[in-house]
Amino acid sequence: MDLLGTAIFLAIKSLIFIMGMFLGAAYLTLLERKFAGHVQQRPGPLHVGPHGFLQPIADALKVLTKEDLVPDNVDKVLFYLASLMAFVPAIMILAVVPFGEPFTIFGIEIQPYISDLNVGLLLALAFGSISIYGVIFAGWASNSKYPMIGGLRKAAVLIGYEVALGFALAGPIMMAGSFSLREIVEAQQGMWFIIPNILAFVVVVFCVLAETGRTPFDVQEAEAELVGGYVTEYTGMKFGLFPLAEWYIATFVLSAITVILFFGGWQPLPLLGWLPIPEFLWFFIKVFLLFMFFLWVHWTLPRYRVDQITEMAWKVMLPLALANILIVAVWIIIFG
Amino acid sequence: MELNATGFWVFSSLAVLSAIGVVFFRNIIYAVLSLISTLIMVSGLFFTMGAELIGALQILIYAVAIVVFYVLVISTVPEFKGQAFETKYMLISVPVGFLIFLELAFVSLYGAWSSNTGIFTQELIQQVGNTKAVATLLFTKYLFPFEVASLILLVAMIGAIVIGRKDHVIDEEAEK
Amino acid sequence: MQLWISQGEVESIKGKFPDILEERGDNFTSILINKKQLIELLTYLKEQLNYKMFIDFFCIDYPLHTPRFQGVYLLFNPEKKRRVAVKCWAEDNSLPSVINLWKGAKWSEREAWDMFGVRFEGHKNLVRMFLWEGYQYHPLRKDFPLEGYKDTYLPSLNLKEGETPAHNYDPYHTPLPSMEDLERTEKARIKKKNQIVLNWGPLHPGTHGTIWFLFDMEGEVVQECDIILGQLHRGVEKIAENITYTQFIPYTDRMDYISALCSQVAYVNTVEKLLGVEPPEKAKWIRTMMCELQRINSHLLWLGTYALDLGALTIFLYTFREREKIMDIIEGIAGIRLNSTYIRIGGVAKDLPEGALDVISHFVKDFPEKLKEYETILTKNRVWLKRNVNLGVITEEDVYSYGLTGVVARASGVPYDIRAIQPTDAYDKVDFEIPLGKVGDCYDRYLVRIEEMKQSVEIVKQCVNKLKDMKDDKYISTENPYVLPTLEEVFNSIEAMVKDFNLRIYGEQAPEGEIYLSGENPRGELGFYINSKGEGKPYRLRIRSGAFYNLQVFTELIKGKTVADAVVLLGSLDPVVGETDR
Amino acid sequence: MAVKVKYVERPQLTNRERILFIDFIKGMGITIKNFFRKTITTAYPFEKLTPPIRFRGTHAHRVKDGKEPPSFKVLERFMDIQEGESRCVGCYMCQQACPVPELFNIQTTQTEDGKKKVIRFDMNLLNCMYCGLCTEACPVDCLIMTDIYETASYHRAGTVIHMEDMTKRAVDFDTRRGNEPDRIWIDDEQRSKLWGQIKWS
Amino acid sequence: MAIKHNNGIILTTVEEVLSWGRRNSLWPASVGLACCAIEMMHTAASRFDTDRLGIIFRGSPRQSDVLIVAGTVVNKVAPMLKLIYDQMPDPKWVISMGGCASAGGPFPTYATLQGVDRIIPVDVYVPGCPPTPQALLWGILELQKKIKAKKEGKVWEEIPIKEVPTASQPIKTKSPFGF
Amino acid sequence: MTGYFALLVFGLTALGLGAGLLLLNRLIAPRIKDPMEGYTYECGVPLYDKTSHLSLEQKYYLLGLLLVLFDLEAAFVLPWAAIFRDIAQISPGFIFTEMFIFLFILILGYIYAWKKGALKWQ
Amino acid sequence: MVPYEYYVALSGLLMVLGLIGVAIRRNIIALLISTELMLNAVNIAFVAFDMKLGEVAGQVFVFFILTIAAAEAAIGLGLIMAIYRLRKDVDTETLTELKQ
Ligand code: SF4
Ligand code: SF4
Ligand code: SF4
Repeated sequence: MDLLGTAIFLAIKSLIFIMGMFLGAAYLTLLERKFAGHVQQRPGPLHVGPHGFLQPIADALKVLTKEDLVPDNVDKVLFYLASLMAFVPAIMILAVVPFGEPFTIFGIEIQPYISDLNVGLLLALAFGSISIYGVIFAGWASNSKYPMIGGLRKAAVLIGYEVALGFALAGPIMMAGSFSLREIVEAQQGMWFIIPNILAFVVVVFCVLAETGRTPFDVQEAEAELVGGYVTEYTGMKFGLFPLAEWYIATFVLSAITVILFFGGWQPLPLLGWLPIPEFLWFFIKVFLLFMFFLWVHWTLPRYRVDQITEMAWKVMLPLALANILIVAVWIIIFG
Repeated sequence: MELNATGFWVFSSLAVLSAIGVVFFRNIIYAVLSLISTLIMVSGLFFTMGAELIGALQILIYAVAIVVFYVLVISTVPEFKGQAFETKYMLISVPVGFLIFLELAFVSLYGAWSSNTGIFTQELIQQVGNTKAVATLLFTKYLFPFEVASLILLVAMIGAIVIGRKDHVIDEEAEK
Repeated sequence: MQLWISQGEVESIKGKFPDILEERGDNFTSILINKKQLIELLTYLKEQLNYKMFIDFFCIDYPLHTPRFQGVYLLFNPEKKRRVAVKCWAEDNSLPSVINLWKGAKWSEREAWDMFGVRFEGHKNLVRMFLWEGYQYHPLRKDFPLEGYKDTYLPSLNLKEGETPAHNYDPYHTPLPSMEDLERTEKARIKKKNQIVLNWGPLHPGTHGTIWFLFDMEGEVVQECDIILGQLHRGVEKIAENITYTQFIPYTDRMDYISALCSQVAYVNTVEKLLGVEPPEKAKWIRTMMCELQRINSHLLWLGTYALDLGALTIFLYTFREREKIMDIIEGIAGIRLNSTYIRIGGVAKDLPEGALDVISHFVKDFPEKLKEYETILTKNRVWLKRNVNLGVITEEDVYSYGLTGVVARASGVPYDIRAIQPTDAYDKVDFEIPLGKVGDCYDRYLVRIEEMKQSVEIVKQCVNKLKDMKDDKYISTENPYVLPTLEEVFNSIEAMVKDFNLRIYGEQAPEGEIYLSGENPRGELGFYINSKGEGKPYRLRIRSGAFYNLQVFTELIKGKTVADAVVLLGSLDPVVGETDR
Repeated sequence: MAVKVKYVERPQLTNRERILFIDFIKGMGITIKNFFRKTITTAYPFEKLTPPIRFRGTHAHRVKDGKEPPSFKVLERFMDIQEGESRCVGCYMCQQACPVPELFNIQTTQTEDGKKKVIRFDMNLLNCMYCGLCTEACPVDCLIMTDIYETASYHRAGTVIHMEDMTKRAVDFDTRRGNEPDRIWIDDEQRSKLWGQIKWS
Repeated sequence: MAIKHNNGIILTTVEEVLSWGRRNSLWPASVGLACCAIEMMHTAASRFDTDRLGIIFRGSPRQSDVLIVAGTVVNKVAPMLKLIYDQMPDPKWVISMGGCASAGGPFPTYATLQGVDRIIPVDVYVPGCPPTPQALLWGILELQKKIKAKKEGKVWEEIPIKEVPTASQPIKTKSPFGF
Repeated sequence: MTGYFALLVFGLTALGLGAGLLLLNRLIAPRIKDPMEGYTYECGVPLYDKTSHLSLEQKYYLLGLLLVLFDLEAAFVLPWAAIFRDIAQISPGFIFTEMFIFLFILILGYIYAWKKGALKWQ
Repeated sequence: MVPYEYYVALSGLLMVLGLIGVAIRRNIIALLISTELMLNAVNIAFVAFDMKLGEVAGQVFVFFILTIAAAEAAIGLGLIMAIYRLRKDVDTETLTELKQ
């Protein structure tokens, strides 16, 4: 029964994490809308609650009580499964992301993460790429042309950038000598990995943009071309899970991983170490800044055509990632 | 450890169930779905055996890359018509499979592998961790097969491109 | 400026085709030929006399004449800058098709079939243009009533039994197409040859209105494309035949609703030429200024939606911010933001209000800065370059063959600009340059439009300077018998009231004759052909819309491109459905 | 005037710009610059833009209040119009001028003393295109267009306006804005959000 | 609502919360047909910014709650529009923007549909040609009122219609929970 | 091991929550049948042809091929990267050349694919 | 600790299932998928022996099996492409022809 006890404890902890992520993602939508608004000289959500603070709640309620419409020609099982398949892997990445060192409050040790694994980074990569199924199956199950094209497009983009991402991760791994995200952060005591890994960072930024479907890579739901992309036929909560997973949860989690890999995770910003800010807050500050950066890019740039994106993945990003490996290898051999 | 045992039973039963699904689902897309499920379950089994690196790579390479390849091809192929099964082969395949199964069991029980010990002992593995152990072995002792793997991949790529390409399209671009 | 075929050329034609009939007027010169020699004559005009640009083709219905329908071809000589009209009676309700000479004739012939029921021998796919397959009537025939035949019982769903919401409410309605009809319409257009046929539009965010595209696709690559128009066909040409010249002005707004003022100016200029009205100087300058403001407005909308189609979401809102300013100006001057019925025959509806020039000069001072911002984001952006450069190249040949006008023609290096060829209003007094492109791809069209906005700003500046000195001039020449008096005059004098009554009730009794005149719309040449039989209403009013012809080339450009390119191509052609469908 | 043509320049992206992402950075600079600008939004139900005096909104009937033009004085003789009632003399000119005459429903009667009275003046605003031709045709300065635009309704009949409403509207309009000069718009706070400071001459 | 009408306080509260969510997150399907669509775009743009009220335009009808029919509906488009309406998930509303959509507008011709309410039920009519963005926003606010009234079990005839013989003043006080 | 167990529990919780939300949506949302509500959306027009699944396309095949091969390559590179630091202290030249021979061979394939136009995604 | 024989048994079971799949499926893609199942069975066996012997060599071999699986998939699907191009359709009959 020890097992059951652990399981229940873990389930509660997971639930807290997931709920936190849900709420976080909901408010990230508000953040995005506010940011987009101000970039465009308008205030964004304003009247639903003070400064639009209740807007995400209203949206969530609305989406939850929309008719659950299943079109005639769809593959019903797959249709429902696809939205789960997009959502679960995206949130699973959260489980391997550490938000800080374990710390003790009132004598209880608290681990600000679900699991700290030796192969954490690999699993994050793996989960990140499993979400590709959600996209393809959503397109396929809908049995409609726009979703089909949108799904395949997104799949093509994900594929291209996943490979580049895999190679780009090699740099930080080489520096830290481990797949464990915690160890990677610890290895950045003296110097952040951005220093020799600048190429990898560029690649990772592009990959995150591509995987989360933000401009210049938002081909899958390019409104002007494909209406809603692979979610065109989705209604209600089935639909709600997609943007939640793709635009917010995935962006957040991948930003977190990027911060861990290149910006020293929860270590304070340089020269600001004296500030009385707890570790995980530093981490959130960095993630927030990176997230804002992605938003900023999203609301500025036009989008590529899908073949240009994949071509860029193979012809620019992959060589860059390989070059990064070479540079880091030489760096390690020279500087130890 | 209780956790391992539970894990084994859960994962293995699910793996077998989904494997049955792979074999008997008429709709190819469901078969592939079951395959994904099987692969993930197998990866879970790897984790219960302590093979972390392999477990992670199983998901990364197998459950994602290879199956995505299948899915891409399937989802762009018009639906297959006709009868999905040929039951007459069932009669042959079951005994043959059973034979192979017996053989495997025999080999394993008599420890045909015991002679082949590597540079790692159990303690060493515990110490450096499974990941590094596997990696070190791969890049030292099995260096030669490792390089051969790259050749295999190269050949596979060239072969596949040659087989799978549509001549007129690609040659036009090659000329450019 | 003499814009019609010269006497000498007609003589040379007469040498070859002795039995032509020349009709020469100040504003229209036509050659009537019989059906047998039509193709020969057109070929001669195209190849020998260099009338190689196709402007328009349309039909006129004379119910009492046999043969009943007359086809009119309008051609243009880009070197000598001369136009000619060729008329031909449609014997047996049919005419030879000229799509082998000009590809641009394809749609206008379809339109003639749709609207008049005239057949075209040799037309490959003569289907309904604006209405659907299965529609029984040809609406532009004189015997077809404007409101159609109301034979379907189709009451409002919001009413309770027996309720009538308004005095002009009729529960009976003209027939609607069924889904099968629409499906037949689709299938008549295009044969499926490749993997899938995708419906793109009409109710789609990327199609700039309700254009309905059918893409026959191999994967994502479009192999064959056809366009179904008519999702905004409101029967404007038919309406024009039923109302007076002044009453038609608001409808010109609603055709090309993005550049309402330009359309009004083009229309009013035509009517004024027909009536012989000369607007006062001040009105001319106001018109020019408003036109150019509207052009900036229109190009801004284009830039915004184009950027939106290409994914640059923020530009869209930035351009709309500037548009709001222009809308504010127009609202302050004319009273309505979008469909501002501001131009009147003989001048403009109201004088410029106090402060208008201040606001406009504030705007033109401010605007180039903002334009620079957009350019900083877009022009040299690598994504933008990748999406635009060398896509959809239109050659000079295509321009003539399809009758492309406006920016699309100019981006291909054809300096075809009505403002320069046939200046109306104050265009001959202002200083501006016509931007031209060298390659003719989408990027050139983008650059040309940006440059045009800059030129428009210059023109507006000149107009503002000029208008500052004209504070107290008259803005409408009410002394002319055809021009409606202003309210003050009506209030204060009986004669003006009687004149007003007469003009309102009987309309402007235009002298008999024909006229074709055009204006440079942001979307190309917007031409009006008016056939007056001396009544208060036009006998036939034909609108030659730039977007209608520009859109035709899309089917050619899209071949072998993907859907993602379709938005770029369509955006760079910048059609407005209100104008294509009328 | 000679036609001047000008070939547009096609800018190129240099390699330095390409490698350093100068194009992206510049663009993002613009967006962030706008981020720090003030918003231009009019928060509609809480703040309202005042339409310019020339705004063509819902129609209204001016009433007989002693400010009539001379033409009304002439026509009034045949009419039975009390003070405070609509000035309309039932001349049907608005309907004549309107491109969509069906939208009007004007009825007049003869009173006992031989005078004419307008008993019904309905306009179906759903068919109107707010072109203002009717107001320009009205010889007695009766039919005007006000600055009222909030006319949404739950049913069609709600959008048909009657004479009583129209007179009320006109009175309201004239009291609020009757004395405004013919200015392009009121330079209030809402406008300056978008426009900034304008130099008025 | 699947939850039946019930006088229980809890259900009423739940319904009220749901109705609040719905009316504060009205996503219109962007069906732009003609001139009015331009003004609809302007309503969504910075000057008037529908996003303030939680209104964002969606491309696909499957994810939208309100169909703003903006522009002339000609006969040929009518069946398509009906299809789009059918494809929207419940609960759904329709705003008919502009004269054309509401009653054919200035086009009483053979080609135009004389009012979109002949094929789909309309909740709010917004007259104007085109209605200014503020007029459209007013229409949306009216729709929100209607949704609120429906929660109270009323039908639209009972909702007090604010006749606007005169201009209205800006609302002074903001509710902390939105509309 | 507990780490993986936690992962499992987390995954199940997420799955349960996602499924629960879908179920909740299905339960409480209204279901009013409209005549054509199941019709596939294609801009509101009747479908020209009902097939929506594209038939076999080479580009996806090539894409999948590249994914498999390069992902596998990454699978070799990543463990290598993990031990690089440790071994580099002992014999940097060995570990370095070893991987770069491997990469070199694959870069050959990459160049071949590039030359053959397989990277160009039509 | 779960005895390694259990894992081997599981591996055998999967192997059998894979074999059945190969035998009875007429669809060439399903055939390839079944092969993947068999390869997985082998993987499990390898890792199980490793567990028994306290070794990691077996896991190294899994790497090579992954390589082979990838190559197999690449070539197998390449063949489908080739057939498709030749026949312009992937009909069952065509595929069975190949199988026999
Ligand atoms: S504004 Fe125009 S359409 Fe409306 S009633 Fe007056 S004249 Fe008629
Ligand atoms: S024109 Fe004026 S006076 Fe004449 S009927 Fe119309 S509103 Fe009345
Ligand atoms: S109501 Fe007026 S603005 Fe709106 S679509 Fe109709 S004509 Fe255009």
